[in-house]
Amino acid sequence: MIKKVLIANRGEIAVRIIRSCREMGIRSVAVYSDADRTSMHVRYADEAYRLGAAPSTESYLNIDQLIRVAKASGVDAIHPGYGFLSENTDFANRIRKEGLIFIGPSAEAITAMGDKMTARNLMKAAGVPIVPGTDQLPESESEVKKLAKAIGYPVMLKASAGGGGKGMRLVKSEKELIPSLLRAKSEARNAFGNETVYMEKYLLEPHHIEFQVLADNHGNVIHLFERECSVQRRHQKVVEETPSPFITPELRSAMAGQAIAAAKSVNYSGAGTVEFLVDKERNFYFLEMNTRLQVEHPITERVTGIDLVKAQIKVANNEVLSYKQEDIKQLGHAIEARIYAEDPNNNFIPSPGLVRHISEPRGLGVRTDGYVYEGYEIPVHYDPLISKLIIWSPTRAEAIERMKRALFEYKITGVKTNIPFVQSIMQADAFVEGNYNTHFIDDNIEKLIEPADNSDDNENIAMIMAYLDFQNVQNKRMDFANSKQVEGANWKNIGRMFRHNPY
Amino acid sequence: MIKKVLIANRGEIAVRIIRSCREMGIRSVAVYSDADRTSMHVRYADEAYRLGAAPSTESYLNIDQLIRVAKASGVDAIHPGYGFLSENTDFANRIRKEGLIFIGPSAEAITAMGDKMTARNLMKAAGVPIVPGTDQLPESESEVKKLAKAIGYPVMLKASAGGGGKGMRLVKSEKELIPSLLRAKSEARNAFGNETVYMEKYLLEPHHIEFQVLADNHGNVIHLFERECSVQRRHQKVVEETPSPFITPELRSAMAGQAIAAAKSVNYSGAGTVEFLVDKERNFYFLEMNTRLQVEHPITERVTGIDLVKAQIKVANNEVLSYKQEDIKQLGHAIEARIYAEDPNNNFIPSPGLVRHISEPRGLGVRTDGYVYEGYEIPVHYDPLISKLIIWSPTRAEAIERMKRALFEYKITGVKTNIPFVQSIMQADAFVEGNYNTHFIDDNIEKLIEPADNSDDNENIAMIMAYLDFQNVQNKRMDFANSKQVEGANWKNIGRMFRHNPY
Amino acid sequence: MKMHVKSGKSEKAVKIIKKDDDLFTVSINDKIYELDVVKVEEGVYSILHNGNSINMEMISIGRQGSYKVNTLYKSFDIDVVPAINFGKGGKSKANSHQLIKAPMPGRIVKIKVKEGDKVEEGTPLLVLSAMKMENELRSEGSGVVSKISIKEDDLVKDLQILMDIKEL
Amino acid sequence: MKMHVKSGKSEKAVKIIKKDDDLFTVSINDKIYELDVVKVEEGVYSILHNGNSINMEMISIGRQGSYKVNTLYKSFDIDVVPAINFGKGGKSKANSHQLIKAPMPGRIVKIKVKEGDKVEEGTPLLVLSAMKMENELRSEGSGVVSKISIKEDDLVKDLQILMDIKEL
Repeated sequence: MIKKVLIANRGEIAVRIIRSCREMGIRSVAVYSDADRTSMHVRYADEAYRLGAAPSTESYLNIDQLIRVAKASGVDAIHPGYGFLSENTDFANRIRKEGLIFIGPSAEAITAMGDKMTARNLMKAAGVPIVPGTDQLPESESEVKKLAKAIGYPVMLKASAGGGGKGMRLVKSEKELIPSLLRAKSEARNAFGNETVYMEKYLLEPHHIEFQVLADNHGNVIHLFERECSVQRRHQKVVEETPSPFITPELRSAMAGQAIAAAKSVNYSGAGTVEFLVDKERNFYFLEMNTRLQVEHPITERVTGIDLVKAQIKVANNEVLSYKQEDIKQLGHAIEARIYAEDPNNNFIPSPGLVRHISEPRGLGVRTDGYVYEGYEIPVHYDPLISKLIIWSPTRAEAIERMKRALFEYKITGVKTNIPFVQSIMQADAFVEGNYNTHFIDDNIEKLIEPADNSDDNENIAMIMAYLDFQNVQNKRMDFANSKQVEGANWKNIGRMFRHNPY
Repeated sequence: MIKKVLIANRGEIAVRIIRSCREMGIRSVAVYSDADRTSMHVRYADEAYRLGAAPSTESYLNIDQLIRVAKASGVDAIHPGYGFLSENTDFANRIRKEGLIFIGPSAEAITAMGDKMTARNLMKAAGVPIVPGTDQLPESESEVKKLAKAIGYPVMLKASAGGGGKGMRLVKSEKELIPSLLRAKSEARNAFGNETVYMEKYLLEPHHIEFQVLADNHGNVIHLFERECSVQRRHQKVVEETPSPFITPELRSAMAGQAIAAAKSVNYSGAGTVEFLVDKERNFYFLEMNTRLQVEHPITERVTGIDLVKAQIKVANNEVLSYKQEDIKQLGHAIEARIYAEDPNNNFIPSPGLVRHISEPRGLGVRTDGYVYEGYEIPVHYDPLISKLIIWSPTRAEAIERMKRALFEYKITGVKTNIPFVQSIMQADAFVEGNYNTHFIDDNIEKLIEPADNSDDNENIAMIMAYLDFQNVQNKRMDFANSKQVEGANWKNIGRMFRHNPY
Repeated sequence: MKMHVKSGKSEKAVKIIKKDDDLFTVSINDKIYELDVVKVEEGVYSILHNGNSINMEMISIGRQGSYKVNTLYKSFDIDVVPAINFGKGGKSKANSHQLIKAPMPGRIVKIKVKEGDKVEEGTPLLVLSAMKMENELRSEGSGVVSKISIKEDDLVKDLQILMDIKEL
Repeated sequence: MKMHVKSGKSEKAVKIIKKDDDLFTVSINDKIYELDVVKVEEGVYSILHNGNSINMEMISIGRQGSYKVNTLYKSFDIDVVPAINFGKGGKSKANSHQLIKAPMPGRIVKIKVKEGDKVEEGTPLLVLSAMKMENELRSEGSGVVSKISIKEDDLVKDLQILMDIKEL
């Protein structure tokens, strides 16, 4: 039985994992880099230990140091979260070698799913549909041309060891093929030390739809339905929802079956996600399997009622899944918006820095999973994801209205965020109609980043307010400025400006 | 169709109602007393207008002024919330006379349920079980004694126009009967101008269990299951949950049927609550019907998925209920804790004042409905309820664990709150076992207000921290104190204390 | 100046032995603590002690050196005092006064005595109302009402002095 | 002193006509506003205008009189300036400098020039990284690098001056 867990991560996911540990009576151990001593996961955990300097390589990616802390603090298990070492075979192996529990699948499953071509071949063998394409490309240029012609243009070149778009090339016609191939190989060699490249059909108007699976160590595998993740910008998801407004019940059931087959093919254990591409004719193809908790797991939790982190821990405890497939229901509709510290009006550049003021949305059907607080300085070193806003309602239409209401309530100042951008997405016709694919953001980018209409009045009032505040400071009427710090402030004075008339 | 609503209330319920209006695209009008200009409902509404001075009689109870604002701002409808004028027949009548929509039942239903004896007689006629008792007591003392004997001691004397415990007397034996009767009559006369008193059997170990009903103007009445409200202190509810851990499926079904019968007997329309007492043998008796939204309505929303405020507005729009009884499911378990600004360690005296710091719990299965914010001064004039923490989980056991986790996260400083008291309730055996009745708090009060065990270390560290802070102030090392206000604070300095060594 | 710290009835000597950036080595009486202390929000500190993550919220009340310190489920009332007071403890009782203080913020509903009135133990002095709850304050001893600092309908703060009763 | 207020390209004259407690009557150019203004949180104001409830968050940036004002979905960059500047508008261009500022807070990954180097339009100057995203900053004109204010691995703030390029 796991009694104490080290969370080898930071940010919202570390806080989220500690929450479930706390509910299970499991003691939590946080780790932190020098940039994170004041971070919420350190404050929220039962114990916290320093890893090293701010760069991830010296802290959250430092396996030796993580193991040292795990041993010293006497944990039974390590939860890797997502990102960082969550899909690192060496880490999983090392943890097990040290006699600790890795909360995740076997190292073999991680390895198999980590290499794209290996995974494709495994899926082919398991009868899971894959995007039509090739194995490792032959040396002969004419052979390559022949293969491309057979698949039909446009085609995608992909590095087998790839990730993050590196070593990927879209090829629209035969004359681009060989130059693109050479560049793809060179990129792959430089990025991954492995120039193996293969070719896939390029799908038209594809949807990114993934299935959550959950498997125990006793051969039971179930799925927890899908997540529609087609609202993406540069392969980064922005909004996810479940159920998908695009797929039919028949398609859902077929895809779910294949997701389970994919998981079984690698003897999967724990929580995992099988990603598919679905084309406009609703043909679906295996894309990859993420062998860890997914950022967008909360929408699945909301429609099924299942706490996925607790489920992971129970599997790691070697327990048998406590639900059968027929117990899992997909109730109502959930949408997640990822809140990033970035500036949508300035090419989405990151916006780390000091959070001055924050008001979180609340009330019926609203969940936030965040980690920043007033006075917190979001470090430059890590991911710009600062919060996730998860909305539920019985219907999709009401969920969108609720999301808009929650975004209206969500105020963060000090750093720029994509909150207005998400608000635009919720108002875009294609999204409201549920008629969108992975090109949605690119196709609508101008409308989405255009600031909302505002009356002249608002600008005038903003100008007046700046003037009043300026006058107030000039006249040193600071009597209201520190109302929070003053003990026993006068009843009437709280919140009153210009109590002494400066004019 | 309602397009604009005035919310004749304040505090968390006003904010909660505005949220649903916003999701429906309905414009919201807040009203405020002089004590509430900075209150959240004013900030959150689309429009806000002053009513009058701080005392409720001059503001939230001022019907003329409310109607004036309603007319001037051009609303179609008024939502009364709970408390204040929500069960005031004159207000409901006046609104309708002015051609506006009152979001609530007919004035007749309010009146009928407002007088306890009238309601008893109505229920008797409708076949709804009532607590064994009498009609208006006769003048003859010997007749009264005979009636008491027939019911069996202990008995309760109750004022027909009663409320808030006034005009109520528990009588344990015949020798107390006549003196108690005289006092009850006198109290009733002074409090309500009506000395009508009746007698009821005093139930042993009673449970307070209520049913949510929802009725439209077209004869459809459904119930949304029960709420167990037996965790009370001086008739004030502290914790509510659904489903009740006490009642059986058969009892639930029988009580639900009677709740619907009660509502039908007054041609009820909108959302209402039928309260029952259930004795230890699981006999149940009609207690009263609340003809308005209930404080604890969110737990019903959570297990049924239905937004009750939206449902009220739709009924007021004359729509037919969009769900049938068989569509309503009670899924999982929800618990609400009321967070009061009060001091459990000092006889629960109210604790209004300045909120210095607040951290709300978040994450899976957690909802808060509150209205206070950092820097807000909770006024002395109104109710001490500042927030409601609503927890959901598939099981009751997990819901309790989640509630404990959420209470751990919930930090409010500046004013005292009952958060530690609720935490004690969640740890009390009787509550955890689901084996409690309305005497629970009284029976366990000493354990419940005893502060949790703390190590010596915590006290020592608190003392050290006070010393460090004091030294820091003495040495005028205030360089960290205003980190929030300083533009572009140094990366490394944020959150760092004693950057310049004062020793 | 050597300082002592009082929490309830316990009074202890605190000394900073070493300070290295955020890391404090502190003795409290004979016990030694190594604490990693950072201020994370206004009045909120994150403390690591032997790896244990502790959050403390500090509210400065009234005079300098008086604090309410909140930690998990528990709050401490703490005073930092000059060491010279060590051992003295109790309050000066030279002048026998009974200061009537507001037990909660609220509104004065009714004043039941006037200056110069003689009162006994239990004599009702005033009624204070907050949040729909009324509290009657009574005299704890006998004496003469020497000063009334409030009038009816006044809003008063927590612990505000309302009356002074000179004991006889 | 008479003051003007600039928001983007628009510059207007603001005058307080009347003030009655929280109620301000203010003219902005020829338009008159009656506003009920209270400060509710640090830097957050609640404003009632013809009954409409408006919330504005004000962040003072850099020099006094410069604000970022956030309201529903929109933010304004506002400067309060002496009226004497009215009409002048543009910046002084006496000295032809190109100041390279950080477009975001981040870490200097690489500096690609040194002081004294000649640069052209488009010459890469440095690489700034934040949150796993790298940004290459290039010169917008030709000149000589006259000053480099940062070194590699430095953390820099938003809008911090990184280099000065003297235009030729």
